[in-house]
Amino acid sequence: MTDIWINMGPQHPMTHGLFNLRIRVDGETIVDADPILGYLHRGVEKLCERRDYTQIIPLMDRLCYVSSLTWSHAYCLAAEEMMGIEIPERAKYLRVIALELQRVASHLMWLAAFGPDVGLITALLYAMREREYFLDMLQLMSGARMNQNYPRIGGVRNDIPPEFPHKCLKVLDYFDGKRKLYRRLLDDSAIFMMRTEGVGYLSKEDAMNLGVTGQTLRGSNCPIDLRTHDPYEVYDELDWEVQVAKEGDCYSRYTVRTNEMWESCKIIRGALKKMPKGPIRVKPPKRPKGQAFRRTEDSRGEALIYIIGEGGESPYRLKVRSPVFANMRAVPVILKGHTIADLLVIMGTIDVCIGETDK
Amino acid sequence: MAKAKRRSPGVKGWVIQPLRATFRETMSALLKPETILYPYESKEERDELRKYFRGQHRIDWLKCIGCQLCSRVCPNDCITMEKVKVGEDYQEPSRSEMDEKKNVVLRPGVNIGRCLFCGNCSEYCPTGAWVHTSVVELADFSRDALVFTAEQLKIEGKPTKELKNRIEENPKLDEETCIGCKRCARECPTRCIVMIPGKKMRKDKPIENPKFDYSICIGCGTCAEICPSDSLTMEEI
Amino acid sequence: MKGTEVAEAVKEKFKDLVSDVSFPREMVVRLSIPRESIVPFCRFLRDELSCEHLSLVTAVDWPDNFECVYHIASYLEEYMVELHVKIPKDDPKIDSLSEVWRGADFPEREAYDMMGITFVGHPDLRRILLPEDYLFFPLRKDFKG
Amino acid sequence: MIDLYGISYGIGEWFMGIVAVILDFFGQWITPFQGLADWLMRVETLNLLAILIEVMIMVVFVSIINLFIIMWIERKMYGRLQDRRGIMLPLPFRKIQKGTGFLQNLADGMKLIQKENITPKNADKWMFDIAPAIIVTTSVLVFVAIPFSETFVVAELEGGLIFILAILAIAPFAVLLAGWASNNKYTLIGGMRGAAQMLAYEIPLILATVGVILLAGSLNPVEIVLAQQRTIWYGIPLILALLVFLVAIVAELERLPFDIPEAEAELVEGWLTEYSGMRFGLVFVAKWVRTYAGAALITVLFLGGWSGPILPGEIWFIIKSYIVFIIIVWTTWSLPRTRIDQVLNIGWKRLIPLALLSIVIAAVFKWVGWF
Repeated sequence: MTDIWINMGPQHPMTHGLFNLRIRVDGETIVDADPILGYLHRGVEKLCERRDYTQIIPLMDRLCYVSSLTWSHAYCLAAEEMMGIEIPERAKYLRVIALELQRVASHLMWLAAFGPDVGLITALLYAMREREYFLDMLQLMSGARMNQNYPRIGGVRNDIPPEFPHKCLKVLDYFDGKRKLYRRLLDDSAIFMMRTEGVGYLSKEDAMNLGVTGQTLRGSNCPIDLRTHDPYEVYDELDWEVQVAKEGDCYSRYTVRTNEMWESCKIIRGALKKMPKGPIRVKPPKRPKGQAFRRTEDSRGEALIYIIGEGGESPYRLKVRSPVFANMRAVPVILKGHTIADLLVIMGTIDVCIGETDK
Repeated sequence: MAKAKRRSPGVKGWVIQPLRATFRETMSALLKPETILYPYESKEERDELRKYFRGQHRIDWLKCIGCQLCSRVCPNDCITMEKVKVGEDYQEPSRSEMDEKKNVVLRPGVNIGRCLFCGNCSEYCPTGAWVHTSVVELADFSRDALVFTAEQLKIEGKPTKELKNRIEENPKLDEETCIGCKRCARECPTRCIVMIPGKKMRKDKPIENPKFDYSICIGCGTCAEICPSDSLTMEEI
Repeated sequence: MKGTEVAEAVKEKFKDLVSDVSFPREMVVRLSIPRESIVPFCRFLRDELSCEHLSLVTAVDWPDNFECVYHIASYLEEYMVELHVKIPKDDPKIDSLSEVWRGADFPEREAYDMMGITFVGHPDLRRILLPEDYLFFPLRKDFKG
Repeated sequence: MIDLYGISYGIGEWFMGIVAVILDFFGQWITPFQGLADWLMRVETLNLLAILIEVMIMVVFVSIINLFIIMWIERKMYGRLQDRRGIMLPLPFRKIQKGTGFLQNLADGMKLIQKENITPKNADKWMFDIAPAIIVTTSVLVFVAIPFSETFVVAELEGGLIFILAILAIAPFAVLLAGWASNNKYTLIGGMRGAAQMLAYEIPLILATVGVILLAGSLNPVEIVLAQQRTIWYGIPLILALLVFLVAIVAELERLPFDIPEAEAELVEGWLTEYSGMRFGLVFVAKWVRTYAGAALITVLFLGGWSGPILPGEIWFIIKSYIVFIIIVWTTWSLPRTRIDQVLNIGWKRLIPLALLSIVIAAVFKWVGWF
């Protein structure tokens, strides 16, 4: 068979979102790949130049609908840096709890998408079931299930209801109880290991040079988690560990992601225990001037928001660094030499979210 | 390629372990599946959570002062202010409404079709008139049915005198350009403006300048917007 | 290594080329260099100062010139360099960094797509988010819907 | 036990008797009708009629009653397996949408019939149309030789097992045909994969049955079951062959974990991508028929067919085959999908040696004289 180009997308079960991965195949082996992005481009950066600082927060939520809170938080963090304000201690803890709940929910959504990728539709239903409980907790916290609009420049929107800690711990206990299920269903399954082990190898040097971040980088034996590397909020005060795997294949990325969920549960428990009382919000200055950037560990990698204010109602320029956009550069490198069936597993472990990629 | 020593799934991993996992779930699901029959059944735990949900809005007409702040902070411009006629017991509307048409107040209506339920309206409301209910079943067959008028969103609670300036801005006067037209004092929803004679003279009479009572100003910016000579600017407290 | 030490190391090597040095945070150094020396400068950062990670390439449209802002991070030493490069409006060209960091590929394509800055030496400079036949550069300030 | 042939013959005789009486009545005036009536009542004619009725009963039983039951079992079961409720379509005109969902498959079929049958512009039209027909006919044809009991069988062939395996082996050709004729990259890859996989698994499938044939000393499925009744279910001594056969039949049926020809995540719907409407529905249904055929085959070869106490043989057969079917469904929804090269590895490198080993074991048993 001669080489043929196949369009995997924009409407294809492999693409979790709207993008087109053109692959050139020789038989079943991928020779070349070219991701074509932009089907979901909404011009977020341009929209930000027309909106005032408060109205950008719900807009940032919509960058990634699976992990929306991390994005609005990244924006708030950058804006606070630019305005030079320090938020109260309790707000920091609240943010950490919300962020970690969101991270677990996002990872569960990834697991739900990854299951069908390797052909296990049952995992989708199980992961979605667990995710509902975490969305419940986010709803209890902020009032909305998906686009929470919870962080504010200078704090958070509202305090948690009094029954929150109790209910949250209940959910975490429930989730811990399900750990065995996932281990049996995925980690202990020989076919799952066959599909993921040794597939999609990315070396540490390549990963760093390609600008890959997040779980993909940590799966390649590079223990960079911005929560400890460039600490924000109160992550350095809590007791948890950065998850790393050495091999750089799909199974490493899978283990990093799943272990991060349990680590996040640990962070939430610690934060609930240590959370002080006090105010949750300070007043941000109006019409700030200056420029700042902050990077945070998004659910998928390094999110960097670079914001320039020129003393107006709205920022002069706001730039979003999307982790998946950068990771997408590594896709052709990883894919080379693999088969079409491996493509799914590789794209699955990279955890594509087109909302943030196309901005 | 780096081949590390990993825990091998072994013979059990071929089918037994996954089958065990799913078997347990099947057994627990046989009697009580996780899913519910949505319109007929509901889960108690979820129902408890719904009281914190940011669903459809309701506006407490007795608390609302018609300041239009909600429509100003709304990211999607889905709030429109409507003039409605009300009874005597309503909190006083702004002076301009009182002068021209008796008992006419401004109350917000919401186009749910554009609303993104961000909650900015209830957050910035100076009197807490905006309330979120847990109603989420708002889908309809036509777009017109999604436009809720002020009357449809009306509830009547307790009136309040408490005002909070959540915008954290106050108007500031440039006396040089003020022409003393009194429009700001008329339009102010909280009546925090009184007109006092200023320094500048016109036809041997002092021009009346606005004086602000910042303790009850809510920073809505109506005065700055309405000013014909642009002599009012909103400044941070 | 702190931001100040990085600034000293850079100044020692590039002397007058480095200007506007400031430190927004302890571990962050902000500086600007002329656009001709971008590639040797970045190669120095990568090889000598262990800046393995190019995080972001931003193009900013200032009233009288364009500006490219590079956020470069070091994984080993935990510091970041924010590099400002001014580009004149009538000749929006700059050397591409894709040979220093392969990860610069996509952000540079995006900067070209949105702001119309040509990256000389880029292996595959096409539009990335917008359609191939799009006529405008939408993030420029003179672009009106 | 139900004597399928006897019943069919009885129905035919009764029906033809009525016809013959009527013809005889008219024969008073039109003499040739008397000869026709005589011909109709002859044994040969009645035999032919009985066979036709037999086939019809089998088709109705297998492809309507049985099919609906197994589809319902599968969909309901994997619903519960995934912590869902599964299909819930109620009987028509019920107000509350809560029921067992037994008619859901019928509703789906009716929906598919209403859909347009789209043929791609550049497809090879004849082959494109013929491929589903081949798959459906071969799937139903398997049941000609499968005995539900000693007498409930359409054709008791001496080489029945060979016939079944041969019929099952036609499907890869149709899959390749469908994939190629659709003129689509996904279907082409799917068809190629399907052909490669089915060829690979045909061999262990046949080799696994050799042990059974050795022990039973016959290729006739009825004889095989009778031999098992005399000695022991062959699933017990030939457990290895049973496992190989189970794995091979799952691969043959294109079910997870071996559903790579139509891996929906990578190849959209594999070789089925271009099919729509009832053509798709037929192929879809044929897969269930084939799955049931696989379960029935395992029952016949390894689980003693219709043998069992108290209940009639047909009931036992159906119970056993449903249990096998449930096990297949259970594995289907608990395992991830394998890759094409791994599938072929398992087929060629693992299953064939194991199948050969099982033949050796069977030969030893035979040699020792236990069977």
